[in-house]
Amino acid sequence: MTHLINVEGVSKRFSGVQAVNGVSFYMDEGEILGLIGPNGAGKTTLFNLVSGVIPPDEGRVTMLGEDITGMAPYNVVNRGLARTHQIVKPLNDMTVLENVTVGACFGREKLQLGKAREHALKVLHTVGLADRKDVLAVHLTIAGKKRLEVARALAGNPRLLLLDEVLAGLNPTEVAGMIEVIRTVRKETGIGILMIEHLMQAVMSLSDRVMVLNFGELLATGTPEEVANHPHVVEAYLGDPNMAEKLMARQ
Amino acid sequence: MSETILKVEKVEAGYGEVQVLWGTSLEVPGGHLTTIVGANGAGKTTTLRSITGIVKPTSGRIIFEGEDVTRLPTHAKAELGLVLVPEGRQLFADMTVEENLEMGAFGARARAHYDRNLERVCHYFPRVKERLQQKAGTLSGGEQQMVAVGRGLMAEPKVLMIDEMSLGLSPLLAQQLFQTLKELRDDGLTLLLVEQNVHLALALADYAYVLAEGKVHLEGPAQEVSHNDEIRKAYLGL
Amino acid sequence: MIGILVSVINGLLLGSIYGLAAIGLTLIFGVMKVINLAHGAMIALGMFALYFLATSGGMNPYLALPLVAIGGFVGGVAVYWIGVHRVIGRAELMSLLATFAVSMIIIGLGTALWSTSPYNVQINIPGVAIGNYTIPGNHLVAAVIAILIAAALYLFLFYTRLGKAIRAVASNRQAAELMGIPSTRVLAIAFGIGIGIAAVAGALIATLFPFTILSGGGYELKSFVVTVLGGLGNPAGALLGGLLLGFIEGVVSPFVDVSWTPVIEFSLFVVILIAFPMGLFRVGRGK
Amino acid sequence: MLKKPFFWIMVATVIAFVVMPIFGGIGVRESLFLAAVYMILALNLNLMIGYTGYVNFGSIVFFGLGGTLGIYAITVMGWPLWAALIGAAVVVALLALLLGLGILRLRGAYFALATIGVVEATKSFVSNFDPFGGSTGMYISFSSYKPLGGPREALWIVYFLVIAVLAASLLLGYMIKRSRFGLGLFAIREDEDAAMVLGVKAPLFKAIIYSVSSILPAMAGVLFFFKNGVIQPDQAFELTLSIEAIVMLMLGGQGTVFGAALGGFAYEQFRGYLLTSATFSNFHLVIAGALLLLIVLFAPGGLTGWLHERWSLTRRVLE
Amino acid sequence: MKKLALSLLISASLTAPAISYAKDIVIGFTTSETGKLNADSTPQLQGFELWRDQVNAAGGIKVGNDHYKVKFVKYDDQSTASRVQQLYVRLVTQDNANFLFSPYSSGLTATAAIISEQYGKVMITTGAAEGKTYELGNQYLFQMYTPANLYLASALDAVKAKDPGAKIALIYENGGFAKAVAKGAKQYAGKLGLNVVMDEAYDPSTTDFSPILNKVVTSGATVLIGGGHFADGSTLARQLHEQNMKLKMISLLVAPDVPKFVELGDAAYGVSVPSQWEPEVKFTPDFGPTAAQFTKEYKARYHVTPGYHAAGGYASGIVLEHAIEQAGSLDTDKVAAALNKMNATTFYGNIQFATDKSDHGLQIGHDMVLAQWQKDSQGKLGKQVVWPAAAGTAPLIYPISK
Repeated sequence: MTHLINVEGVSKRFSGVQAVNGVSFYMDEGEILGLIGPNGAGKTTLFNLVSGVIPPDEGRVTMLGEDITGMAPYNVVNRGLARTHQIVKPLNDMTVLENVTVGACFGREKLQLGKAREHALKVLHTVGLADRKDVLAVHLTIAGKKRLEVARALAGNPRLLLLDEVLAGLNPTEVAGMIEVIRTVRKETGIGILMIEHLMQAVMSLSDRVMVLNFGELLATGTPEEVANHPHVVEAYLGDPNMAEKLMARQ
Repeated sequence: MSETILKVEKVEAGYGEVQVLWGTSLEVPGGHLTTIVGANGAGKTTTLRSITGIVKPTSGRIIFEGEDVTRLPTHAKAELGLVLVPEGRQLFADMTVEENLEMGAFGARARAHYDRNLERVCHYFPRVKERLQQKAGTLSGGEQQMVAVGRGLMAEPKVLMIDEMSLGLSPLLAQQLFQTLKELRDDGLTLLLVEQNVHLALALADYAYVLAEGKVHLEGPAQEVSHNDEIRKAYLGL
Repeated sequence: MIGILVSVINGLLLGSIYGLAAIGLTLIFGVMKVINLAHGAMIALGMFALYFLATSGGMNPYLALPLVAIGGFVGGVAVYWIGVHRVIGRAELMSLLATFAVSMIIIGLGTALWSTSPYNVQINIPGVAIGNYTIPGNHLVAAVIAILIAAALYLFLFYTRLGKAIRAVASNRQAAELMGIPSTRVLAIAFGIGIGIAAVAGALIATLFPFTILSGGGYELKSFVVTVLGGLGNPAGALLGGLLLGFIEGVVSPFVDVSWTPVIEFSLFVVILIAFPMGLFRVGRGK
Repeated sequence: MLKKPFFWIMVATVIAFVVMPIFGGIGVRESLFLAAVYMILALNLNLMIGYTGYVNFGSIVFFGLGGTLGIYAITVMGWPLWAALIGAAVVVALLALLLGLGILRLRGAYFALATIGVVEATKSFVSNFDPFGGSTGMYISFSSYKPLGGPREALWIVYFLVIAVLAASLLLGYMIKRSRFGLGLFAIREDEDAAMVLGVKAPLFKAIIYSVSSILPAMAGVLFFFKNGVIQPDQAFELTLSIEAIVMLMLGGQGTVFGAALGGFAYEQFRGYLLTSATFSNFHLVIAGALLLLIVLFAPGGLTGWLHERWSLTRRVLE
Repeated sequence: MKKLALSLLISASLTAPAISYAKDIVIGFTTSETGKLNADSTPQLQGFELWRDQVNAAGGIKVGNDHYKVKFVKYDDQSTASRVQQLYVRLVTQDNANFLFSPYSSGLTATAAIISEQYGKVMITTGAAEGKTYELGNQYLFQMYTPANLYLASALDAVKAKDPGAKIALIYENGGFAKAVAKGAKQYAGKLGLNVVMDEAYDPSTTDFSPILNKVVTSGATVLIGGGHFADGSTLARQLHEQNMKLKMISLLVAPDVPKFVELGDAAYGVSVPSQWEPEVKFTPDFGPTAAQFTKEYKARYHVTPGYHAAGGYASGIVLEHAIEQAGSLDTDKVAAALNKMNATTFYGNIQFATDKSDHGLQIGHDMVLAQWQKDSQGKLGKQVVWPAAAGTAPLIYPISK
């Protein structure tokens, strides 16, 4: 069966550090896959490998059967894979609408400028930024910039959306808003969403499946429940509740 | 509780037009280990940056040993003994470990105790001692973190602030480093810790602040905080 | 055959001076990511400083070099505070234009004061004869001094507290500040040192060739080439880059018309920049 | 486009350039000729610096190479002026495209340095290349002006052609800014990595804009040196003029068509005034340098940026 | 600043004579007050100014019954061509110049020349030897210098006479003027049957000549001729000395004629220069001062011995003055006609302009001399005219003995 995306054994080393080590997974359309793991576990690197920002040392990435391994990011985008950045990258000196129009113009559908602008407006409504469309991106709050990241990625009508910590740093109201956005997107477009997230509540409630990365390796994959109760996951990521006691005991 | 050495009073700060801290206040007692916990983006790192002056507070005051140091440049605060081990280690990658330690002791006060402090660092971190002549950039993540803490110690700190020490370290290494921090505290050093590994941080700390949306949400003895279910829920999502 | 050998020796001698001139540029870039377009003007000022010390002041030109260096340092610190400090960390266009503006001001003043006619510093040192060829004595002395200064800088950067502080600021300004290093002052000092070296390089060049206020421009361009050969921001690489450039000039010139040398040099420059943006040498840097 | 006020501002500018010398006389024409050439350089450089964020220190190479090739076509191959204009523009654009694919892999200061290298390499190559007259350059016989009605009439024709190139530069800058392509360029300027992740084919876009930004300066080069009567490599590839073009852009404000045009015009007038003024002529370089320093340190947005800060309306009107 | 003070002083001293002028004659030109040609351009400007002040002090130029005061309008061309045309047009249209002088250097003059043609103004060109400009069909250009292709003729004549078997190295700046000179010299050497063993240009920005000098040694050349302008020429001479080159003759363009050349000391000794004019030449002028008078007055004012750039500047003035007086009018065509007819001797030598359509305005009357830096009995360096031998003030030292 051809998956929306199929990642087979990708690895990447950075000057001696094995950032990602032989990771394999797949996703199908309409699925939300959560990616969790401690800071420095290689989640963002994995995103970069999949989205073509950096080529993997080993392994293969196919999208709907087509090999996109090591393809330039813009070509990956053209095939329908869009992403956001953990550290937001707004096009600062351009308005919110222009930012999103870029996504619409150069995404999978390559809309002409006029159409792209219309589409961008629609997406801005979806993410709740429509009233700020003429504001320069640099002037948005952090929450606004996160929404902008999502909007830009969505504007290209992707088949697969990679969300890198879009909830981090948002206050509870904003988190709720963003979760709503993600739900809407899935319902309306039925695309696949791969999301890196620390906020467990959100991950657990949104994801169909969750995978856990630790030290560049896949630690576990499964339903949210399975993962949350997986002992290794608890130790590596959620933290070993007993470790503190162990620490105290040693002295 | 012993005498307060560092006081943060209603500090507001941020980056450009984005305000992160909305009137954060906290107190660091001398000779104790204080920790700040909270979600990503809650303003923990920004608090440390405001204290050290990397971020200039737009209002509020930083009081260190009774003096208002809010407007002092970062390096002057380091000279006074307000030393931060920054997130991501930030070593001088092209310089040797020894040179990194030497740079830690740049200030006149620190230089006076150079030999003693070097010995201390080597004592706490035998691994660092083995690597003195190696380029800092070539060390492993754990070793780099040791050098970063060691470099901070070289500065003869009165308050040593450490930002996200366990980031990207294996649980075992993290544990070892925390053990070292505990020893340092027991030797009388004042520590202020920002940590994602809440369990460890709270287990180790004497006093804890929980930060959310740029404000202190809750504070209290670490033990109490760590047993507060509300905190567990808000921070861990469990 | 001897001709080629002599040509190469000549090239290497001059190359050491290219290297010294480039060290000032690359040091400044390495520490504060500023490409100093006033570099040539500073070299030219060094030439004139030597001229006035040696000719009007009656000093031995070589003994005047320390004074030129000190003058260059002071001038460099002043230029830093006037023109460079505010553009540190901003888009590179800003620092390029700020330093270019400084260059315009210096060249303009220099032209008004000294016109653009050549000046000469007379030095009589017997040369070394190799067959029918002679290697001029002042070239030998200048090359030795250039290498000594480069070595002194190396020792300074690697074995003194201030030197290490400069490297620390270059490596990570914020961390340096956190360790109590007054980074702004260190930047000003590093800029001053860079300019001081440029001025001394200018002064050494003045002992070799007649010069005008515009003469620095050519050495600025050569410094760019050298810097790229040695790796932008890498002072140790700059000396090697300079020697390599001198070597290339020396090796190439017997075989093609010398007017083609710049074509070769600058084409090489562009190609190396594209192929090896970090330079050809990895000396003195980590990893 | 016809509804936009800025379009009509451009039309009015061009009309003014056409009409003013007809009434003002030849002196006015000469002053406007150089101003127009500077404006062309600044406007096209703006496509690289203002739109794409790549600091091209060597934009003069297009001007010089265009001039060299065009004058070669006219004097050696006997082409008429119009053919030389087109021929030079096409060849320069192709060369720029190839070169762009190479050097635009570099970013920031590295790119800026590479463009300086390109100017110097080209200059010394042309100086040694005998078919182009080597360092002696190429001289245009008065007979070459005959087809245009003699040297005197030729000057008017050349002037109007330069204005046409200026008009084209204004229009090009405006249309690119309003286009999908331009949007992609702006995205590259703001954050190239983000732009690529949004689907902008950055390497291609950059090479294309580098090439496009070479066409009109190449034509201006042909016209300038055709009028000049002689082309010599050290005049044609003057690095200083390249840097001055950046200064013009800074003066007017980068990123806007209006700023580039205004900067080119204002700079020419200002330098011309300093140069011919009895009081300042000795220190014109110093004064120009000091002014530049002040702009960089205190008004990096240039004149347009200054206007925008005060009246947000100008942001909408002045593109 | 010094310049400013000097000119104030001069203008103050010149206000004295109370001659009433009917009108001004305006002569416009640009000069390289800044940029790389400044050193070469300045003596030429001084020549112009000396002439102007003398003419005005003597009552101005007489046209019919009117006396006209000479007025200069000059601008800085920054040694670059970009503004030359604009400035010359301004001179013609806004400053109402009646006549034009050229800028310094062949390149800038070629650029300016086109304006003289387009606006129908007579332009006396000086400091611009390149010949091509005169083949383009100009009507109003008149060249004061012997054209570039003949620059080194006297030097080669001297070699031919002294040492026909000499091996000659032709080493020159890769620039318009020097290249034209070298091309002409090579042809002329061929005609004389001399042996040119090396022919190579160097980049104008060259400061280190050792690569090329090593090649000269390798080639076995005994005579070196070439050079370019002052900066490169003086550097070349200095390195020839420092590298202890054993050459029998060194002849360089321009540089050795500039008074500052003496600063090179021993490096200057024996170096010869093809010169448009030397203070020692003895022509009997049809009009204007003698060489001795000119030299004396120039020295009194500028405290240096004039070289040929200065003389060329001054001569441009008296030639124009003479033509205007002959024409009895300021009308361009009448003055041009007077210049076309001119065949006269001045302190600067014979002056005659080609009148053919193909090379109108080219200087055909003037001959160059060869001057050499020699030491007098006290060992003091000075320039002597050494060729043609008949006009010489001293014999050519050949080979140079150091």
